[in-house]
Amino acid sequence: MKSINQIQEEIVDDFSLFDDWMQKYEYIIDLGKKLPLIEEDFKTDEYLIKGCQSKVWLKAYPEGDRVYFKADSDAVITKGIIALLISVLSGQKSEDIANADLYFIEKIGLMEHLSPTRSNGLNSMIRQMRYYGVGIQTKEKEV
Amino acid sequence: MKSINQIQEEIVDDFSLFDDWMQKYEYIIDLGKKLPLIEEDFKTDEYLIKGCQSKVWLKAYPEGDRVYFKADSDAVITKGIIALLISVLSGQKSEDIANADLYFIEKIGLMEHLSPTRSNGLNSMIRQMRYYGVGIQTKEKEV
Amino acid sequence: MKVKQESILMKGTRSVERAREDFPILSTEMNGRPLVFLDSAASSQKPISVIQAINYYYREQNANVHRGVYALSQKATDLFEMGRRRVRDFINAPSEKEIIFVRGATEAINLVAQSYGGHFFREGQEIILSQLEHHSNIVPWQLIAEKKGMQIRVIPVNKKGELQIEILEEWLSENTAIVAVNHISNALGTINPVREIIAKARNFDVPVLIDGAQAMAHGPVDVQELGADFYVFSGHKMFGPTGVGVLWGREELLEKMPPWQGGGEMIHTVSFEKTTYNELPFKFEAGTPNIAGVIGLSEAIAYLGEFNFEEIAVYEKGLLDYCVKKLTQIPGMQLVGTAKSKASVVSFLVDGLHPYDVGIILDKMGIAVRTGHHCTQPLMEYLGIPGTIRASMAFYNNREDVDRLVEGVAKAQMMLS
Amino acid sequence: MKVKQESILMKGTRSVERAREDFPILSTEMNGRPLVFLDSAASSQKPISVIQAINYYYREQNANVHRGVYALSQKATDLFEMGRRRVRDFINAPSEKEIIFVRGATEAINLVAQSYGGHFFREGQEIILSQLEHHSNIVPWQLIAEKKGMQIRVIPVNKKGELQIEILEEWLSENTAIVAVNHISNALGTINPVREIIAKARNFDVPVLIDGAQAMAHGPVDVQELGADFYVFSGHKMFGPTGVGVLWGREELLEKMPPWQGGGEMIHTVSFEKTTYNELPFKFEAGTPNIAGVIGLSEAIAYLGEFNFEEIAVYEKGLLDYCVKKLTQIPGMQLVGTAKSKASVVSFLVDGLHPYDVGIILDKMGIAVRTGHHCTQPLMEYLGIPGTIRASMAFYNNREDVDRLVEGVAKAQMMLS
Ligand SMILES: Cc1ncc(COP(=O)(O)O)c(C=O)c1O
Ligand SMILES: Cc1ncc(COP(=O)(O)O)c(C=O)c1O
Repeated sequence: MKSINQIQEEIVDDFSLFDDWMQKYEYIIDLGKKLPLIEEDFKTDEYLIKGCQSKVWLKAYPEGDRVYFKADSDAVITKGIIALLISVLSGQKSEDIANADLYFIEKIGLMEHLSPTRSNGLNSMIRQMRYYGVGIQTKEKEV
Repeated sequence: MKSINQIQEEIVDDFSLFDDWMQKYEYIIDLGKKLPLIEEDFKTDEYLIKGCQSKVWLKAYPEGDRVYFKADSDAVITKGIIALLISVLSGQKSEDIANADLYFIEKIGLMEHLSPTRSNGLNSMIRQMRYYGVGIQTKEKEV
Repeated sequence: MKVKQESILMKGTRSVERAREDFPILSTEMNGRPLVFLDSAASSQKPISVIQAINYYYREQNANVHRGVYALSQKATDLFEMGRRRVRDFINAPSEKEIIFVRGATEAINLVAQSYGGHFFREGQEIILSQLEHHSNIVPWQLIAEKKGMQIRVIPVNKKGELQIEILEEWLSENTAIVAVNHISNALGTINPVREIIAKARNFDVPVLIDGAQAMAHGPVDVQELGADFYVFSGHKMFGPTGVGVLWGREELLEKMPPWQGGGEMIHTVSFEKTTYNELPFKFEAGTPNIAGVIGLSEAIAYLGEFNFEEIAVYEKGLLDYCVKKLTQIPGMQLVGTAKSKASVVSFLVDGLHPYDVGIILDKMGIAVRTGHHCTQPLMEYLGIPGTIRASMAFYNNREDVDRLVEGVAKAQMMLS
Repeated sequence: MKVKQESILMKGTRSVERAREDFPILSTEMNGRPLVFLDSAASSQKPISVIQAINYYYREQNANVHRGVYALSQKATDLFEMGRRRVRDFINAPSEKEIIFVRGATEAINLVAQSYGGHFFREGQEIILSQLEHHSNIVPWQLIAEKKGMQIRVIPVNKKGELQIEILEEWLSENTAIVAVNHISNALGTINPVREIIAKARNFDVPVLIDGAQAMAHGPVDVQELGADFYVFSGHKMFGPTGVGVLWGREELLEKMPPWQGGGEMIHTVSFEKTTYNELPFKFEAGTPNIAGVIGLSEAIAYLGEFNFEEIAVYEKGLLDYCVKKLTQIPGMQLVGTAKSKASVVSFLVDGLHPYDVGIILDKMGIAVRTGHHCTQPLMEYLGIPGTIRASMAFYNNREDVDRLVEGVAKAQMMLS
C-alpha cells in the first residue's frame, strides 16, 4: 500500500492539471457525489461530528496496527474533501495517521476549508482521525 | 440697579483688555481671592452643590421680586467665575434671572468652564440660580 | 410627555443611487472578482466618513471622557455626548438620559433581562417571545426564566414567516412579565407588527422590548410613536463601528432598575460603607465606554441624515422585488419567508442543494451571502430546514449585485446537481 | 501544566527613544501649545500602526466573524482569532480558551463577580479588597456582596501608599471567597506585591483576581508565573482601541462558571426547550464582539513586540526619578504615594492650591494631567485629601515633557498663590 506522502503527491499532481477554481471544484463535487462513503446506518448521532453548517459522520475500523475510515457529509463539497482525506489516511498505520503532515490540503488550495470558521466539521474530523490514530476510541467533545 | 445685560456688557468690555489667557486668568483668580463670598457657616452640605472636582456652595435670599445670591467654592478659579455670575445675577428680578441669556460667559472665553465635563459644579449652580429665580426653593437633586 | 420629532434626520437630499461610492470596501475584490456584498444583516459596511471620524479621533482627539479638565478630554467628551444626542434625535427619544451605550443589541437585552428582570420578575410569571427571534433575544430570557422559575411562551409564525399575534389576546395577562420581539427578522426579513403587539400589551400594562437590530439600517425609528418600553440595536448593523450599541428605555423604568455592572463612571460616591449611584444614563455605563465606537456611530447617523428616508425605503423595496423576481426564475427555487411586509432580506433554498455548498461556490465568484441558521435555530427547526442561503441588502446594493447573485446561484446549481 | 513563554514578545530591538514619533497625537497642539500628554493612566495614546489597522479593517476587511463561508468573513475571523493568540502570548496564558474578550477591565471584573461570585459565593463569606482599589474593583464586589450577604474587608495602606499585606495571615481562611487587588495602583503608581498576595491566598485555596488595568502598558505579564486565577485589563490603556479588554481566567474555573450574558456566539444549540452553551472562550462572548477593537489590540501587542521590555522599564524608571527630582524642587510640593516600588505615575499636591485650579492652568499651557480622586474615593478619604494632581507617563513621554510639567506647576503656583 502506498504511503501517506505518496498518495498526497498523487493528489497534488492531479490538481496541478486544473486551470481554475471551477475545474477544481467540479472535480471535488464529482468525488463527493460518486462515493457512497458510509452506510446509512452509521448516519447517527454516535458517529456525528457537528459542524455548525454541514454535518460530518466518521467511523473508524482499527485492524491490527492500521486504521480504516469511512465518513460522509450532508454537503457535497465537504464530502468531496472527505473523500480525499480518506484516500490519504484510511488503511495507514495508526502511528503514521497520528503524525501525518497533511500538506496536500494547502498545496491544492483547499486550506480555507480547514479554517475553524467554516464550521464544516472537517477540522474536527481530522482531529478525530488523529485521535483514532493514537488509539483514543472515544469521540472528542463536540465543538 | 443695572440690568443683567448692562452688567454683562461691562464684563465683556473689561475682558476685552486682556491680551492673553494669563492676564484673563490672573484677573479671575484675583476676583476669586478677593471676595469673601459666603460666611463659613453656610459651607455646609445644605448649601453644597456637588461637582466632582470642586465644591460650590450657594445661598439665595429672596427679597420681594428680587433674589440675592451668595456663593463660594473651594477652587479659586471656580470662585472667580462665581464672582462674575453673582455680579450679573444677584439682586435682579426673579423673572429676569430665570430667563437670563448669560452670553457673557461665551464672549469672554470661559464657555469651557460650563461644560458638564468640568464637574466643577458651575453648571449646576447656574441651573440652581434659575430655579430660585422661578421660585423653586428646594435644592436640585445632586448631579 | 411626547416630544416632537426633530425632523433633521433622514431628510437630506442626497441621492441613494450614488451612496455606493461612499463605501470603500465595495470597490474591493473577493477571490479575484469584484465584491458583491449581500450580508449586511450580519454586519453592514461603513462609509468613508465613519472610518475617517474614527481615524481622526485616534490621531487628534483621543482622551478618556468625563472629568478630565484638559481641552483634549473635553473635546472627546463633547464628541461622545454629541453621539448621545444624535442617537436621541435619530430615534426621537424624549431625553438623552434614556440613551445608554452598550456593546450591542445582545448586551442591551441582557442588561434588561438581568436588571429589570432580576428586579421585577416573579416566580410563575411568563415571558412572551416569538418563533422569529434571534438567539440574542432568546437566551438572555431563558437564563433569567430559569433563575426565577418562569415560563417562556412563543408567538407562532405561519409558513410565510408572519407572526400570528392574535394568540396574544389569549396569553397576555397580569401574569405576563414582558414581551420581547424583534422589529425585523434577521433570518427572513419579516417586518413584524410591533405597534399592534405593543398596543395589546399596553392593555395589561405589560412592558415590551423591541429588538431593533435589523431595523435601524433601513431608516429611523420613532420610539415615542411606537410606544415601546425598551428598544435596542447595534451600531455595526447600521453603518457604524463594531463594539457599540444602544439600549433605549423609558426613563421611568430605567430609574427604577438597579445598576447592572459596577465600576468607574456609574457611581456618584464610593466608600466601603456606602456607595451611591450616578444618574441616568451613567448609572448603566460602568467603566470606560467605547469612545471611538460612539463617535463612529454618531457619524453614521449624521451620514444617514444626508439621505431621505423615504427614498431609501422605495429604493430598497425596488431592489427586493427585483431580487425576488429574478431568483424565482431559477428552477427549484424555494423562497423561505414570504411575508407581505418585508425588509430587503431574501432567504432561500435550491432544491437538492445544501446551503453550504451554494455559499462556497458563490464565495468563489466574489459573492458574499450568509448560509446556515442565522442564529435562529428554533425558527429553522420549526420550518423543518437546516438553514437557508440569505442575501441581505442595504441601500448601497444595486441591481447589478442582484444579477451577479442570480448568475452565481444558477452556476452553483449547474455545478452541484 | 506550565507552558514556556513564547519569548517573541517585547524582545524587539527598536529603541524607545524614538517611539514618540509613532504617536500622531503627540505632535498636535492643545490650547496653542505643543501637547504634553501626561494622562496615560486614564487612557493611553495609540501608535499609527494601531490606527491604520483599524482603518484598513473597515476599508478592506470588514465582515462579521465566525460562521461566514465567504473569504471576507474568514479573513476577519482569522484576524480576530490572531488577536486572541497574541493576547495569549503576551500574558503567557496556557490556552487561547482562557482569553475572553470584553469591553474593558470593568466588564471583566463584573463578569467574574456575577458569574463566578453568583455561582460560588455563599452568605457570610468574605471578599478581600484593598484600600488602593479603583471603583471598578470595588463596586462589582459590593453589588454581589449585598446580594449574597457577604462582608468586604480592605487591606490597609501605609502613608507611602504601600499595601500592608501581613494582615492577610490573619484574615485569610476557608471563609474567604476571593481576593481582588490591583497590580499597579492608578492613583499612586504603587506596584503591589501580587505574587506574595497570591501565595498567601493559595494556602487557603482562595482564588485571586488581579486587576491589571495599569500594568499592561508597562510590559507583559506572565499569568502562569504570577499564579493568579483571574487577570483583567483594558485595551485602551495599553495603546489599543477603546471598547475592548480581556478577562483571562484559569480554564478549570472558567469551565465551572455559568454563562453570564446570553445570545449569539455563546451557544451551541438553542431551542425553547433546551439550550446548550458553546465551549470556552465563546461561552462568555455573547453577541457580535468588538471586532475592530480586537484587531486594534492585536496590533498594539505587535507594536509593543518591537521594543525590548527591559529597556522600556529602565526608560520609564529614569523618567519617574527625573520627574520626582524636579517636582520636589518646587516649594510646598507634597508627593502623594512614595512607595518603594512604583510605576511611572506621580500624584502630588501643592500646598495651598486646589488640584482643580492647577489642572486648569496646566491645560492652558498645553499640559494634560488628571486632577481629582481618580476613581479611588476610598483611598482619598483614607489619605484625608480631596484628590491629587496626577501625571502618568508612558514610554512615549520624555524629559522635555517633565520639564514642561514642572515649569507649568511653578507658573500655576505663581498665579494662584
Ligand atoms: C486600576 C484600574 N482598574 C480598573 C480600571 C477600569 O478600566 P476600564 O475603565 O477600562 O474598564 C481602571 C481605569 O481607570 C484602573 O486604573
Ligand atoms: C434580530 C437580531 N437581534 C439581535 C442581534 C444581535 O446583535 P449583536 O450581535 O450585534 O449584539 C442580531 C444580530 O445578528 C439580530 O439580527
